[in-house]
Amino acid sequence: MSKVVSMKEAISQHVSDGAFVYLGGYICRSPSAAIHEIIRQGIKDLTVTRANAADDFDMLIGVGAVRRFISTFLSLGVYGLGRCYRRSLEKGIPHKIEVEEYTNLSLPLMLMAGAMGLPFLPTKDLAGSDLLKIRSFMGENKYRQIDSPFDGRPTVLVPALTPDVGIIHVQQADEDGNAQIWGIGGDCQVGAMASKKVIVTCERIVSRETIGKDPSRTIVPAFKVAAVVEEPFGAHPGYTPGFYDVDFGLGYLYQQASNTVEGFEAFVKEWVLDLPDRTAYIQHYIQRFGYQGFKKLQAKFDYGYPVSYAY
Amino acid sequence: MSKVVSMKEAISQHVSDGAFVYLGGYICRSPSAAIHEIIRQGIKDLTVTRANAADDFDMLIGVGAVRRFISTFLSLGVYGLGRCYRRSLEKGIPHKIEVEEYTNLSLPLMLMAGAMGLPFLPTKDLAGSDLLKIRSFMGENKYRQIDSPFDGRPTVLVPALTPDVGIIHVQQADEDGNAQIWGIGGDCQVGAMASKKVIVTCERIVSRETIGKDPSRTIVPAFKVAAVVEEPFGAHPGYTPGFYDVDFGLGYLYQQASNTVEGFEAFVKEWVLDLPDRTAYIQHYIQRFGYQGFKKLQAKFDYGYPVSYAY
Amino acid sequence: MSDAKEYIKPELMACCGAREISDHDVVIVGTGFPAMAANIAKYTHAPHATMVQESGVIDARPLRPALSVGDPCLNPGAAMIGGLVDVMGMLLQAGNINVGFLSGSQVDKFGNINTTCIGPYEAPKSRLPGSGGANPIGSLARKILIIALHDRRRLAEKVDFITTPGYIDGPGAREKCGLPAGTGPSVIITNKAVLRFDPETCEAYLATYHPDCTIEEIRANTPWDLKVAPDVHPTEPPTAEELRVLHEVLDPHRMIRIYEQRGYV
Amino acid sequence: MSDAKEYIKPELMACCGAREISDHDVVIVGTGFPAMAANIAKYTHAPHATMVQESGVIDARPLRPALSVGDPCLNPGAAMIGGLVDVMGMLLQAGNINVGFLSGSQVDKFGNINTTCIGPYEAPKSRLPGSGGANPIGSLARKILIIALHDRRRLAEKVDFITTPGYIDGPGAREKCGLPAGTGPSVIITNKAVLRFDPETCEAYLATYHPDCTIEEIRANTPWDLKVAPDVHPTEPPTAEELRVLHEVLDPHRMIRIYEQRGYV
Repeated sequence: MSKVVSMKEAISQHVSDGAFVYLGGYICRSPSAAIHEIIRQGIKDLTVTRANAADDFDMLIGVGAVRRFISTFLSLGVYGLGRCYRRSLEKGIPHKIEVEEYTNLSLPLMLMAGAMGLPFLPTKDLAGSDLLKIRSFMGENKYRQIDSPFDGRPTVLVPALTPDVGIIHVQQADEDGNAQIWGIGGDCQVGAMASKKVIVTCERIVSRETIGKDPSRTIVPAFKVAAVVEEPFGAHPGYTPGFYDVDFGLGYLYQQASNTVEGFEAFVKEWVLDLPDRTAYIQHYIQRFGYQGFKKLQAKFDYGYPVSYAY
Repeated sequence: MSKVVSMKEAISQHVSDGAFVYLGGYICRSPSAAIHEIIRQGIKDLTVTRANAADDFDMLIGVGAVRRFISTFLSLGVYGLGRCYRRSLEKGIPHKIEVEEYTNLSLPLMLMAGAMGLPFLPTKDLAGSDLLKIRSFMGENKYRQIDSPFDGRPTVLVPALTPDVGIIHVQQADEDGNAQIWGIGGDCQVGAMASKKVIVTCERIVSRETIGKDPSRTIVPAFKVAAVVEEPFGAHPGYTPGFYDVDFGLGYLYQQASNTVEGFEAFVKEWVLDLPDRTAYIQHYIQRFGYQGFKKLQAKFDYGYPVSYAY
Repeated sequence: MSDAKEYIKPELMACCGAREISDHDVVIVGTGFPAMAANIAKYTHAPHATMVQESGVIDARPLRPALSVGDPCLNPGAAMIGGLVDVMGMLLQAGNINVGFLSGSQVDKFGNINTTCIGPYEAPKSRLPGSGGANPIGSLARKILIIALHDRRRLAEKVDFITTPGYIDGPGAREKCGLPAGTGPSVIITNKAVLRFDPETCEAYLATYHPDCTIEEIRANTPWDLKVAPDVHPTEPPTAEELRVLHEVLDPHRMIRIYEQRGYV
Repeated sequence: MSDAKEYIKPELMACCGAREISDHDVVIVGTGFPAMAANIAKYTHAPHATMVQESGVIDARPLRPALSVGDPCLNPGAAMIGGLVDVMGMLLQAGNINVGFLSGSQVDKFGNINTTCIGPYEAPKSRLPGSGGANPIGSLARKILIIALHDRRRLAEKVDFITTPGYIDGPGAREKCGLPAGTGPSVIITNKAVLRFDPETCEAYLATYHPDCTIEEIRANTPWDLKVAPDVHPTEPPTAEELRVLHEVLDPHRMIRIYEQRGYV
């Protein structure tokens, strides 16, 4: 049963104002094209989460789409602090988002708990830090502390997260939504499986037969998936292993632009609002930086070996 | 740093009397050759675990190598109940093993807890069953029940398991122990990672470069691995995807033999004690069933496609 | 091709199972009966049902009948293969499994199932395999279908050991011990009848009797005072379409006959 | 090839880090300094050390310097790639990580680190990125190496916010709140000195001073009453072998000079 739709349809049908959204990626396979479409559609009041957020989250915060952020970290990597994130929290521009803060261990564990139907999980980090002293919109349920009934040790328990929708970008998926990745995983599988439904955006749609030739690569099964969008270069300016490199040049442009509110707004206008879809985005990229610049991003040829599942 | 040794060395150096041993596999990739070597070396008083134990565990119990079994299930599949297991528990032959019983959800979760350094995990099964009324050698620590501090619901907590040594059979590994699988996983990765050290037996040793061509297939990193044994057909009469089929014929012979103590002992003599290693085992197999019978087990040619991790 | 109206009891039972499956259901199947029932559903009214094996396999495309849930033939062509924590955790425990099949050496009137031991646990008359996936499936799948041989030994007033909880000791018991709301056994499909559970008492009652069986015979072979539904009626025989799928697509060699040898007549 | 005895401060600091790593250690590295330090160790006295990135990569073989822990160049050739729960859970939380590197906008005398905010949390003067992997690494790695700029703003009597606990408020505090025994910061490597922690007081003290620095200058730039080890002595300069590896193998273009621009002089 094909679930293939356009990005416009996927976002308008499955992401509503006020939704709790998991956005996959870790520089690797960020669903940038989906985030741009969320911005174009003017969706508001989102609760967003992922470990190690980057420029994509910064932009969502900058346009005012985010109300709440279950976070561990937000930065622009080599380009330093997230400018929109800072403006929001330091100056309330465009508004002050609410942040519930965890770590790159505890937050993935909370998504894993959600994915596995566990009500909560113990975590060995957080203890002794001021992260336990601050509680935001999750209140008392940010965490609970118990003495372990096994050995009496003080133990921090963190609750399961179950986002309304998870959006991930993967290398390939079939029309039904069976989604395959390789390379750096981040919290992509647990985040998607924790979500009530999943939007899969992918570099290429492949046949169910191709999926079946290597089923151990599948991270989300079709029945969890509500929409499939074929979106080549969908993670740019992030990267997708085997497809294209990270684009430090555009990252630098974003940092420079987002130093000021005006610069940020001009960047969003140029790269998001004035472009109807990712095809237009790529064309704009080629116009700005030349086909040579676009071509340079493409992955070199470096294939591995096939395996057999036969008996 | 090569850790490649013979099966004899791997077992004698890393499995001692009284050890707590995780044995991977789920019909798929059972470490049968390693188990035969444990029997040949006369190792005793083992505590063993895995979800869904089969003929391999039945044989270990039959020879008297097992003192304690953290279990979920033991059967011979299509050939019915495990005969040695029954004789042990019903008649104390050769002795009555101690069994701590869980399920195919809770036991893998306990191994996952061990693998992830979590002291315990909540599990949603077990509640309301008589499995909560029986406690064996783990006593009060078999499980604990609490009211969830988040929502007050009664919640069963099961403790982490951390075996002394995990033994897994995989498709391929490098000399240092980076181990790769594809196909049915069972509780192999969590069981191995929960263990303090790991013995990897494999169908083929490959170069570190080959591992690096597809690192998402690796389930155990080298630094966890104490020994690597190249042991083709090491899972027989179980199977290894891409290498050989399950051998129902030998499974039937085992069932027939193990109907009686005498038959079982003759089977163990013929297929384990009288054969010094797996090479002799395969040669004996070919002598008994013909090269044609051996050849029939080999997997058909049915390879998938390669992928690239390049940028 | 065999006569389209001819069928054996195990085929009828498999059809009874198939009819409990809805389109788009995710079904955790073992081998034999459950796999056959799920396949009948998939080839008739539930083409979008997804079959899952606890060993880690989702939407397998086996080219021969799988003889275990870890059978080699489940690997090539599957949509996804992980491990036990993926299927039992991410699928079952997280509430993604709609239908599970169970069977056991003993099944009692509350749908409790025993696969652990006959006789006392510490000194069993007969030691059985244990829970395996049964307990979590019975605890966490939305809808449980129980397959049983209908006699006074396999059915019980009370099982010797609750390996897998049905309604335990009656109304409210599942909720009280923390099992998820909206779960619990839905039906017991035997070789004589289909039993369902009274929402008031949680006791299994006679819903339909198979065409060659009588209510008296069924009550005589049931070790508790089996209530009979006011609208009790004969079990619907396999439809022509169900039989066509069974005989032409799924089981042309009628391998399902082995269940007759095991007493499913 | 440059003069084998010539080195800059960041190279000395990287060598100080390298010397804290033992052969066979599993080291969780980020980018820049930590990666350089771990690589120096691997190419000199610790050839069997394994480097790990929190994003999920084990034993990467990057062909260019990684600019983030999720950099594309970490994928091809790695020994294993999973995700955050694999590295932060199965490796770090399970006690498999021997050495972790941390840095922060503020580091205090107990080795507590702040990467959350300068000023009050609710109305920050400067909002920093947050914990990311820092808190779990500082909580759970066996040995923590802290890299810091040595001035009265980066070092603190008490950090504004404990993102990552060092010894918190002194002896016994880590154990009391449940952090694993045998963990905690081991050393603070600054651009002026190497500080270690007094097992009695858990306070950082001056262990060695870099060749061009004086004890007085270091104490003046430390915002707490810095104790001095009885056997205080100059930091061992990079050995010829360390410099050879740095200049010929790891960093022929001396990219490490960017740290000088950031004040590491």
